Amino acid sequence: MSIEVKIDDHTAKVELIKREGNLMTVRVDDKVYDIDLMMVENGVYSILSDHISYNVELTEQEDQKHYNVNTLYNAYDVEIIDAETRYKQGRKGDDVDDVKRIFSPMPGKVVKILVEVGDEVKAGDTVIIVSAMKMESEYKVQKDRVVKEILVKEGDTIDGNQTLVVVE
Amino acid sequence: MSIEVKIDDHTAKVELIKREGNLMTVRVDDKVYDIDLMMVENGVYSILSDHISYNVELTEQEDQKHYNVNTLYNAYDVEIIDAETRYKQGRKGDDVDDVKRIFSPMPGKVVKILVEVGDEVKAGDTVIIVSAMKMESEYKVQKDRVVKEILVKEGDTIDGNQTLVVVE
Amino acid sequence: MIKKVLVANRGEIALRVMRSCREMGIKSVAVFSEADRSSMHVRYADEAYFIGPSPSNESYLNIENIIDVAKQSGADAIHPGYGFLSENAAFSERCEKEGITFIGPSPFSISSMGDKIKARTRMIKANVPVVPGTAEPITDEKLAIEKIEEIGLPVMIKASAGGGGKGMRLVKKKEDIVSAIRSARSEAKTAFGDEAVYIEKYIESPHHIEFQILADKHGNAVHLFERECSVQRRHQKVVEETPSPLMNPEIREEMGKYAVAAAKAVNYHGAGTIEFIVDNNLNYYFLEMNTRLQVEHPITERVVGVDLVKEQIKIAEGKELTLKQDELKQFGHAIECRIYAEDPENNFMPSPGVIKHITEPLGLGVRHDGYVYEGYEIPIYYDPMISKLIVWAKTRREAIERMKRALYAYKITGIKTSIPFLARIMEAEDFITGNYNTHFIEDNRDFLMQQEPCGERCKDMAVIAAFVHYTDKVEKAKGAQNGKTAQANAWKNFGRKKSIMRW
Amino acid sequence: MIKKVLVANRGEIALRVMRSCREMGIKSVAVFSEADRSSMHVRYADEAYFIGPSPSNESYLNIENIIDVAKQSGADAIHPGYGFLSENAAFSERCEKEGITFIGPSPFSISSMGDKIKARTRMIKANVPVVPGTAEPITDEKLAIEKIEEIGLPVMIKASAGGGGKGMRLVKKKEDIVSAIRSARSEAKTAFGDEAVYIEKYIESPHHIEFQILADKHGNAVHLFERECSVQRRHQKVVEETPSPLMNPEIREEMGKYAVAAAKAVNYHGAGTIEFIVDNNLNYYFLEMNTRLQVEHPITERVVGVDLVKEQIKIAEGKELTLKQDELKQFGHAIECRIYAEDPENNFMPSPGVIKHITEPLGLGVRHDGYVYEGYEIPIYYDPMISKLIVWAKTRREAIERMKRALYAYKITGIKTSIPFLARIMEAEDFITGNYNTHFIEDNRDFLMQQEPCGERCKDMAVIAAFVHYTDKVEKAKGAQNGKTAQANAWKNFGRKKSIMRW
Repeated sequence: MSIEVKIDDHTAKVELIKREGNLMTVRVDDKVYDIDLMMVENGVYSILSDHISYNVELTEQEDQKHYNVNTLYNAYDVEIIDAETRYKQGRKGDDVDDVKRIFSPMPGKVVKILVEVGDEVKAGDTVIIVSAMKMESEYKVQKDRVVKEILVKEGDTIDGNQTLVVVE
Repeated sequence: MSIEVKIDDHTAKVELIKREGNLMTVRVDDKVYDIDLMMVENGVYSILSDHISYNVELTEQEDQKHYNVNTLYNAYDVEIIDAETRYKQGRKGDDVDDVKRIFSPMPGKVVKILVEVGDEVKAGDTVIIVSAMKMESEYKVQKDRVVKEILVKEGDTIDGNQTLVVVE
Repeated sequence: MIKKVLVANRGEIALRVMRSCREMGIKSVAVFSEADRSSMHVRYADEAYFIGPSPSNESYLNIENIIDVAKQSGADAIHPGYGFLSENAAFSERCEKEGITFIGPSPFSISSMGDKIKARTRMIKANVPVVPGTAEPITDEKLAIEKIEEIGLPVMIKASAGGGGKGMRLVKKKEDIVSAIRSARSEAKTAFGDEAVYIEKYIESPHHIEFQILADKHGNAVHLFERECSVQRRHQKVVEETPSPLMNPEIREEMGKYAVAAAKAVNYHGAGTIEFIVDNNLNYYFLEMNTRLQVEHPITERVVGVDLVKEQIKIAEGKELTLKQDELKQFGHAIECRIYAEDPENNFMPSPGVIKHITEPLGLGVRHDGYVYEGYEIPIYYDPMISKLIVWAKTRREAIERMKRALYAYKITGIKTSIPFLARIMEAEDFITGNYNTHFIEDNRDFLMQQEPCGERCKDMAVIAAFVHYTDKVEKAKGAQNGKTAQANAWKNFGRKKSIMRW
Repeated sequence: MIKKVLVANRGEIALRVMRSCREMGIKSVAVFSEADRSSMHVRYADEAYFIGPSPSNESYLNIENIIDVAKQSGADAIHPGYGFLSENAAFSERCEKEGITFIGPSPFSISSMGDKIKARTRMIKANVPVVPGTAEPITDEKLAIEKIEEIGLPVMIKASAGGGGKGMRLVKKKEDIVSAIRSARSEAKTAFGDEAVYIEKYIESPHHIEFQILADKHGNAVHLFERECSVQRRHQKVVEETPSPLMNPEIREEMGKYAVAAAKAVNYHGAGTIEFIVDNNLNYYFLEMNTRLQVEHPITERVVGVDLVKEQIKIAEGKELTLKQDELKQFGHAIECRIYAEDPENNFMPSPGVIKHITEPLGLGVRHDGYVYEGYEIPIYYDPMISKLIVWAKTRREAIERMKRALYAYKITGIKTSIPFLARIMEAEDFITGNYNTHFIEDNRDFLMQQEPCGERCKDMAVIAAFVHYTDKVEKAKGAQNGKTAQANAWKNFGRKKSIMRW
């Protein structure tokens, strides 16, 4: 059984050929690795490949298919592409476009909301200002839009990636 | 609702009088404490009582009723006495007596078994020798006994508190 | 004798102060805001008191609440740490009035050094070299032009009331003088309601070098040598080291003497720092004085062998300094890296959140001053500094190697940190040769932002780890449904197995 | 130049060696037994190789397997750490034969110092003071009695082939001499098949003081001063410090010279330790030489400012020592505590198991050399040492206070540790005054075994924590059944809450 795993912009076909406890043979695209892989701490893997010692730390996203993966000095976004994901990708056109959803990538506090529901905003207009750790960030619309819904109010504490404002 | 909690040899009656999030009023025997209690790490509690800062670390036993509780320099064995425990205590006389069960309090390896099933052993005779971390410990019977069952063999790796030999 | 110290701060500096208190047998009292109930300083202290909502102006900056706690807890002294109320003359004065020992300088010293123009005037009087420029605010344009011709171009025009780069103009050519003065004045007026500006010589390749001083209440003062703080990003120090690779013994002695003179000029007592701006030719000028402990104080502690917080406490108790200038020596080399919760790849955006996993660097020559732990959520309200990593070695070269080794072993997941960026600094040619000034980060931007290549196999290992993690999870879920044990149980079971086949 | 080092060890010492390798740009190769796949040294190394089953004689003591890995990995040198193969002359010789640099002394040096009687003879030749006694094994009873009368009572009769206290007799009275010799000889015969015994003066209040030496392959050797190791339990060192509170500068210089002479007497190269037994009047006698790194080497590193592993590697590379005796100085005071997985309340039984939670001490003057992490299971096959905690301060008194502070902050749950016992040592009057010898632990048993009183309220807090933990769990289980949210959700949610009521 092979699964597609997306790392940055590349999608790799990954297949488990053999496994005996922590010893396994895995194919990634056309390369075959004999590895000794062990989860030594929660989300932390020690991998020996040709005796080279790798430490890989995973942080799982809520959907259990997206991971932040840290190697020594690099951080990757990794996504598991299973049937469900492929199905969703197939009908992506119907989904809410990311550009229509204003969010902050990090948790913080809403400092100011500059629009009201129904407002017409121009490309580049700031919609909302969020502060986190002494720094304020302005979030703008990329195209001319109409404000559809405002899901937070000034002073609210928000999570990273939480939708703040929906525009159309 | 009050619960009995046994710490070392003393059994205390503990009752939650009031609770609002991490702020609570708890009665222990006849003392009433207003405390601010929070689990800050898994099994680690920070407690403020009259503004004094306590750090208490719990390790849960498998039955979820026995805990090892560490305060600053002290370690306590704490047991929750609920209905089930009381019931068991009531009929303790019928249970297998501890003295009839030979076990090692710590994990290790069986070095030597000095008896066979059916052997009659005298009080003070060594039944089994277990090693852990460069140190060997001999386990003896306290009274004259007959070996009923031997549950391990030499070379076996054993867990702490695992029954090794049953005598009668 | 001080018996109980209220630490009016949070995070790593609160812990650092409490550690020294504990060693001295002094009880420590923590104060905490709503966001900080689970913070380590609350857990480490002997006592802890709630002082208000999360925003610092309602808690850590709330003088009334802090004084209340000091009285309620019976604390006989307050240590302000750095930031928050540490350079607030009113707070120092209030403590004095309430009969609580403020572990820091007098209100007079704080306010004398707080106003830049006043401080400059005092330094000139005390014969401490200052950046050539005007000592008084200038309102007359003609006078300003005369003054600039006297100082020589390039110059910097700065707002008297200023700060944060507002009302500041760099003038390189003669023909730009008038327009620069006018625009600086108008910007100053808008920003601060005060159009007064002053003029300073502009230093082309500036080094930021500061001297640590200690002064007691009996007129004794010593300096503990310099710290090189030129690795800065947006005027924020990123890496500090001592000794400065730029320094030589003669200049060090001169600057040290001026640093002591500067402190004495404001009747200073406590620990303080005299910041100098130094050019490539080792011309040095007084810049300002920080009337508190600095974030980078540990590198001095390591190289000189002094616990600065203990010295602060002993000075506050009225004891005489036991340190003698001629007995103080620098031994070896120390470097500090500030570890921030920020994303270097994303314009250094702060990255608060929950610490999922942390591995701290250990071993020879490594000091780690931190406060976070696994499961701790870094609040969004405060400074994103997670910890200070300090290394010492006999030579500068070895110290750099040791810092690289420590950064290699330092792992934090759940949030982004500046660790990879700091590791790059340790590999930058200009840093390694010690040939850098405050433009270092800007000048080396491309190199510093470049990623360490992970290599194809390393990247595949990331893919495989995610793959195995995911499939084990799916298997386990299936196994649970079917009542079968999942193959995924390799986790922690290996130790129990009798034998494991190996290639 | 060494490019890749195989570290033939595990645990904290393997990591400690690898850290120095990393700083020197040398690749490190780990070897691991079955029980150690998840050990930190495997994770920290650049490469890792499996070498056999868990028992050390099948893995870490298996010379063939280790040499195989060295060849396979292309390692050009092997560092043995301490314990295991570190004092095995055959291993040193084998490395030599295979063209692999052994980072340690020559087979000749190891075997010369390995045999106690041979070593003693050599020391007498080199004019190093040894405990008065017989240089040759004694088989003649009459000669023995003569010798004892010459040396003066009390004396110790020891088996020549001996060790572990077998064939050892203390003689205090003249009338016991004959019977003691006879029983020692008969016991020696039974235990070792060799009835030869020798006689040594018995030191009444013995101090164990050792000197660190470094010697290169060009005949240069220096000592790095002493370590006081008299805090012992069953001949195992528990706490070490430097400088020794017993020492004075004259004796230090004398002993240092003898330590260097001892090393030169066996053509020593590498790092080594000369152990002396010292009485209350500062009479000192050569005891033995450890031809390897010691567990307690970090206190010397801290006070002298030298990385001993790096020195070992440079010596092995054939470099000349750059350290000069007259440039070496002791600065400040360092103490090491060995943290063991053992239960002090239960006769120091080893306590292997899974580390549930760990908080490491941080801050000024603290060095921590460990290898365990949360979730790690300490195997049952090896030494139960978890880590070494080393503190430094300007004075001995401050170092003790700092060690107390560090032990206070060091928390490990899941297993029992020696931390509370070590904290008691730091509070023992005899230790604080520096007035102790190897009988210290025995003499202070009652004090050391006494528990720090937790107090009634503190005990009630333990009860309450267990109570809340249990009831929250029950509530949560009920909540899950009823589809209600349990009140237990205080965990981690506080940060999200808008306001929390407070008394």
